[in-house]
Amino acid sequence: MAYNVHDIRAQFPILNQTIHGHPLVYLDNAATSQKPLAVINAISDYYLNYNANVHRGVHTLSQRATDGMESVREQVRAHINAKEAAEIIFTRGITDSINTIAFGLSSIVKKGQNVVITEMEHHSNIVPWQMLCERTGAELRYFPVNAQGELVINDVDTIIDEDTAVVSFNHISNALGTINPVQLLLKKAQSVGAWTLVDGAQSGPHAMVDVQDWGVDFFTLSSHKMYGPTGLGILYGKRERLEALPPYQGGGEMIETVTMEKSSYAGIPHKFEAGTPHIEGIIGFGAALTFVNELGIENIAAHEAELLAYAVEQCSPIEGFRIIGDSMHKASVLSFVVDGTHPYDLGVLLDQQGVAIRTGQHCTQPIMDAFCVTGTARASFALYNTKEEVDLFKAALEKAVNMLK
Amino acid sequence: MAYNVHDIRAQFPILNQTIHGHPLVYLDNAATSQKPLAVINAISDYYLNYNANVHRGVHTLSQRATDGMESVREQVRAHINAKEAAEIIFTRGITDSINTIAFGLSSIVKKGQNVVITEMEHHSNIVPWQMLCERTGAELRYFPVNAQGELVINDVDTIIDEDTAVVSFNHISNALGTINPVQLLLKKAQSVGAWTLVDGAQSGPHAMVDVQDWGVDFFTLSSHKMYGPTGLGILYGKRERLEALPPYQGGGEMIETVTMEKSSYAGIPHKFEAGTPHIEGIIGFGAALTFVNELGIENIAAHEAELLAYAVEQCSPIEGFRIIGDSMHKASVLSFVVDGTHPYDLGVLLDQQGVAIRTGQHCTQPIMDAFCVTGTARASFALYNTKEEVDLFKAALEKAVNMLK
Amino acid sequence: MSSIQEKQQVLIDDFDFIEEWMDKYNHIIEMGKSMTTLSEEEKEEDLLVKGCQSKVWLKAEKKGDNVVFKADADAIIAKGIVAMLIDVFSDQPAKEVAHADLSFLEKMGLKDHLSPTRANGLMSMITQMKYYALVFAG
Amino acid sequence: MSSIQEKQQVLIDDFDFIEEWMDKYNHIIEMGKSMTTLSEEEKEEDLLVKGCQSKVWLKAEKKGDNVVFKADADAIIAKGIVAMLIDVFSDQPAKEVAHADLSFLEKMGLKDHLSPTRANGLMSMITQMKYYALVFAG
Ligand SMILES: Cc1ncc(COP(=O)(O)O)c(C=O)c1O
Ligand SMILES: Cc1ncc(COP(=O)(O)O)c(C=O)c1O
Repeated sequence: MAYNVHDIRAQFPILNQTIHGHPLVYLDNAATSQKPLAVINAISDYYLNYNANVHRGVHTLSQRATDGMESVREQVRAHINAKEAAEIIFTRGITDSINTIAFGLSSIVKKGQNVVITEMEHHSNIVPWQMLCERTGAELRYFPVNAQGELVINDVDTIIDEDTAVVSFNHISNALGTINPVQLLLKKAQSVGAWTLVDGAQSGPHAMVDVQDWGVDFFTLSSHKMYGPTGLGILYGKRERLEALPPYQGGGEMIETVTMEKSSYAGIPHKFEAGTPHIEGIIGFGAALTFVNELGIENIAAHEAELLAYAVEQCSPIEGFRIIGDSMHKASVLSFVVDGTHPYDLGVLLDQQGVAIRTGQHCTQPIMDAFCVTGTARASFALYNTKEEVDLFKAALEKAVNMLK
Repeated sequence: MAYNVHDIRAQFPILNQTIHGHPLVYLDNAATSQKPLAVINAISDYYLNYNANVHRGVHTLSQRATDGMESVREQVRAHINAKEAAEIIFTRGITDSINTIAFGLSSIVKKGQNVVITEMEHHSNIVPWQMLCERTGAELRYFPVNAQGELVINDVDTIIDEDTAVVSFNHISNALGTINPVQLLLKKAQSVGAWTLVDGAQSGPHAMVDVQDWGVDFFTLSSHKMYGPTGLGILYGKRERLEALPPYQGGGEMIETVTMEKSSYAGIPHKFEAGTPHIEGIIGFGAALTFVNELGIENIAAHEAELLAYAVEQCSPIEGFRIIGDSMHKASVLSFVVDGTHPYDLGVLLDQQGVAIRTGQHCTQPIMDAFCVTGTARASFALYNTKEEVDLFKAALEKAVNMLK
Repeated sequence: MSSIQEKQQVLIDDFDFIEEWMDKYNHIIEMGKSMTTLSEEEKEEDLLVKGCQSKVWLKAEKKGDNVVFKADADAIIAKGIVAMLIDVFSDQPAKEVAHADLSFLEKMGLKDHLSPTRANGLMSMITQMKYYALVFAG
Repeated sequence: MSSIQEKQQVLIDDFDFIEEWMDKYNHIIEMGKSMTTLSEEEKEEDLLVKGCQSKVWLKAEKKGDNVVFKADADAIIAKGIVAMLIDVFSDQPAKEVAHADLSFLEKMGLKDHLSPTRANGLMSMITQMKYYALVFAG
C-alpha cells in the first residue's frame, strides 16, 4: 500500500483550517499530535453507546466498557510485545508513570547507590529521580551530550557501576530528535543488575519497540503523542519487577480487602490502577493504535524521515540557521536557532503566518544549558505532514528572519 | 423553567437503547454518570478545532487550548466559590487528589498524632490514610456509623482531639447515600487546627458546595460522576495549605528551573500539575458544569429526591426488602438487600431485564462489614431518570426475587 | 466425541431448547440448587476463586487420571454456573480438562451474558479448574 | 480624557491604520528597537517578569505621584510589547496606572494575537506594572 498523505490528512479535519488567514501548518507534533476521526469517533461511540464504570459491574454496559478497556490492554501488550496483558498499566501520562516507579523505588534504592539518567532528558525523567535521590540519599549521575546532540558513552563503565541502582533514559529525545543506543545502555545496566526504565514518549509515534527483545524493566508511552486522547499513559513493567514494588496510590480497584485496620493489595495490573480509570481515553487510545498500525510505523517513520531531510535541506541556506542536535540517528525533530534572533520571536512570527512550531526549552532545560541556548525553535513532523508544508514553513521562517534582523 | 426530564433525556442518546431486549434503565449513576451531547460535542469540537499542548506554546492552537483549559479552571472556581483560580488543581480523579494530599502530609503528620476518617468512607479515602499512617506512625481513627447509616458523633470530642492532624470524610456516602454533617465536623476539626479534606465524589452531582463558607482546606470532585469525561478530578485547596505542601509528582509544567543538580518548583496550581494535563477532559468538564448549572443543582436534587422517595415507597412492600442506610438526610442512593437473596444474583437478573444497578461492596468494605452484609444492591438516580424507570426497576426486582426464592 | 464434548453438547442443546434468557437463568438457578455443596468446614479460605463478586469455593481431587471437582458459592447464579462447569469437567481425565476447548460457552450464548470480566468470575472459575487439572496431569 | 487614555487611543489608531498583522508586528519590533533599555548591571534577577517565555526585566521608580517604568527583554517582540506598555503607563500617576482599564488591548486586536496565557507574558507584564503602581500609590 502506497503512503498517501493526502488521504491520511482527510482523517484529520483540524488540519483543514486557516490561522491568521493562512493555512494551518501544524509542526508541533512532538508536544502533542492531532487525532484522527477514528479516535474522535471511538470516544463519541463510547459515550453514545456503552459508557459505564468498569470491573465490578455485573450489568451489560459495565461489562462492555470493561471488555473494551481490557481488549485495549491486550492490544497494547501485542503492540510492544509484552509477555502478558497484566504487565500493561494505564496511567495519567509519562510523568505519572515515571513518578510511580521512582516512588516505588524509595525503599529499594539506598544511600551509596546511584541513579543514572542523561543530560538530554525531559524534566519528567529528571525531577522524579532528583526527588528519589533526595529521599534516599542516592547520587544522581548523567551521561553528557556531545556537540551533535549524542550521548557520550565512552565513559559508560565509570558512569554505570556496581552501585548503580537505576538507569533511566529516553529512547528518542524530544528536544533534539536523537535516537539513543538503547540496547547498549540497557545491556550495561543489566550487567550491574540495575532497574531500567526507557521513556518512550517520542518512540511511541515513530518507532516499533519490542520490550522483551530489549529486556527493559519499565517502558512508558504517552497516548496524546501517539494520536490518542489526552490524560492517558502506558506503563509497561516486567511482572517480577512490578510485583517487587509497593503500590503507588491507595484507593478503589487496587485492593483485595480493606478493613479499618489494614488493607491487602490486589495483583498487577490493578495494584497500580487505583481509582476509576480513564476508560474513554483507553478506548480512544485503542483506536489510535489501530490507526497507526494500519499505516505501519515503519512507513510513518520513513515518511517523516523524508520530511526531516527535506526540511534540513531547505532551511540550511538561511543565514544564521543552526540545527541543535544533528546526530546521524534522528527522528522527526528539527530543533534549531537562527543566530541573531530569539526563538520566541520566530515562534510568534511563524504563527502569524499559520505555522505552528514550539519554542523555548521543551521541558529539557539541562540540555539547553549544555548547548548554551536559552531555548530553540522546534519543528516536529507527524504522519500527516507534507513537503508543501515544509515549503510553507521555510518561506515563513525566511520572512520572519528578515523582519527580525 | 419547569424540570422537563423528557427533554433532558434527549441530551443523553445512550439511554435510548435496549439491553437483552428491554429498554435500558440506567441506575448505576453513583458509579459513573452518562454524558450529555454538550459534553460529547465539546470533546469532538476540541479535537476537530483546537487541540494542542498548553501553556508554553506561542502558536494559536496552543493559546486556544490554554485559554479553554484556564477558563474551565475559573469556571470551577466560581462553581465551588473558591477565592482564586490558582486554588483549583486538575488531577486524575478523586483517588489521585486524596493521594496527593496524603503524600504531601508525609513529613507534616507525626507519630503521636492521629488521622480521623469515618467508617463509611470509600476505599480511596481510607487506603491513602492507612499508607500515611504507616509512613508516619500516626494513628488512624474513625467515626462509627449507626443502624440508620449515620455518623455517630456523640464522641466527637474524644475522636477528634488535640493530637488530630487530619480530618477527612465524604460529604455524601456512595454506599448509603447519607449526607454527613459537614460543617459540624469541620468546625470541630478546625478548632484543634487539623488539616481538613472533604471528599465530594457524591456531592458534585447532587449538591452545591461553597468551600469558603465551609472553610475546608481541601475539597475534591470527580468529573466522570458529574456528567463529565473520565480521567479527570478536581482538587481544591486553600492557597496557604497548598503552598505549605511539597509537590507530589515531578515533571514538566511544575518546575520553575531545572539543572542536573537541583530544581525549583513553580507556584500553585502548576506545582501540583506535573506533565501534560488532560486538556480534552478539562474542556469536556467545563461543558458538563455548564449543563448542570443551566438545569440548576437544586432542581436536580429535588428531582432525584422525588425519585428516591418513590422508589422507597414502591420497593418497600417486597418481602425481605431492607434498605441499608435510611438516614433522614440522603441523596440519590438506594442501597438495599433482599433477605434470602444475594446482591450479585439480583444484579444479574435485573440486567437481564435491562436494569443496570451496582452490586457488591461499592469500594466501601468497612461499612459493609459494619452492616454485616457481604454487599448490597444499589440503585442510584441521576438527573435523567424517571418515575417510569423506577416502575420498571421495581417490576424487575420483584421478578428477580421471585426467581431466587 | 470425548465425554467432555458430549456433556458440552448436552448443555448447548438444553440451552438452545430454552428460548427466553430469563428461563435459561432459571435453569442455571435450578442447577445451582441441586448441586452437591461443600460442608461449612470444607469452605476454606484458600479454596476461594479470586475475581468473583460472590464467594465461590472450588475443591479439586485426584481420582486416578481423573480430576474431581466439588464447589459451593454464596450466590445462587454463581453456584449454578459452577455446577454447570462441574457437570462438564468433573471426573474427567485431568489432561483433557487442562486442554479442553471452551467454545461451548460461546455456543450456549453465555459469553454475551457473562462476559469474561472480573465481576462474574466465569473465566476465573474455568482458569482455576484448568490449573488444578494441569497440576494433576503432571 | 486622561493622558493614559490619550496614549492608548494613539496606539489604537496606529494599529488601526496598519492593515496587515505582519506589519503591525513590524511596528511592534520597531518600538522594541527604539526603546531605552537597561544596562547589563541593571538587569537584576529579581526584575524578571515571571511567566514570559523570553526574559523580560521590568524596573519601576517613583517620581512624585507618578510611576516611571524602564524595561528590557531578550526577545525583540517582547521588547516591543513592553515598550508599548511603557509608552502608555510610564510617568503617569501611580493611582491611575493601578486602576487603568485594559480594553485598549482588545481594541488593538492584540488579545486575539497575544492571548493572556503563560507563554507570551503580556498579562504578566501588565500585572507586574499594576502591582508596582499599587505599591507606589500607597
Ligand atoms: C465517595 C467516593 N469517594 C471516592 C470515589 C473515587 O472516585 P474516583 O474513582 O473517580 O477516583 C468514589 C467513586 O467511586 C466515591 O463514590
Ligand atoms: C521525551 C519526553 N518525556 C516525557 C514527556 C512527558 O510526557 P507527558 O507530558 O505526557 O507526561 C514528554 C512530552 O512532553 C517527552 O517528550
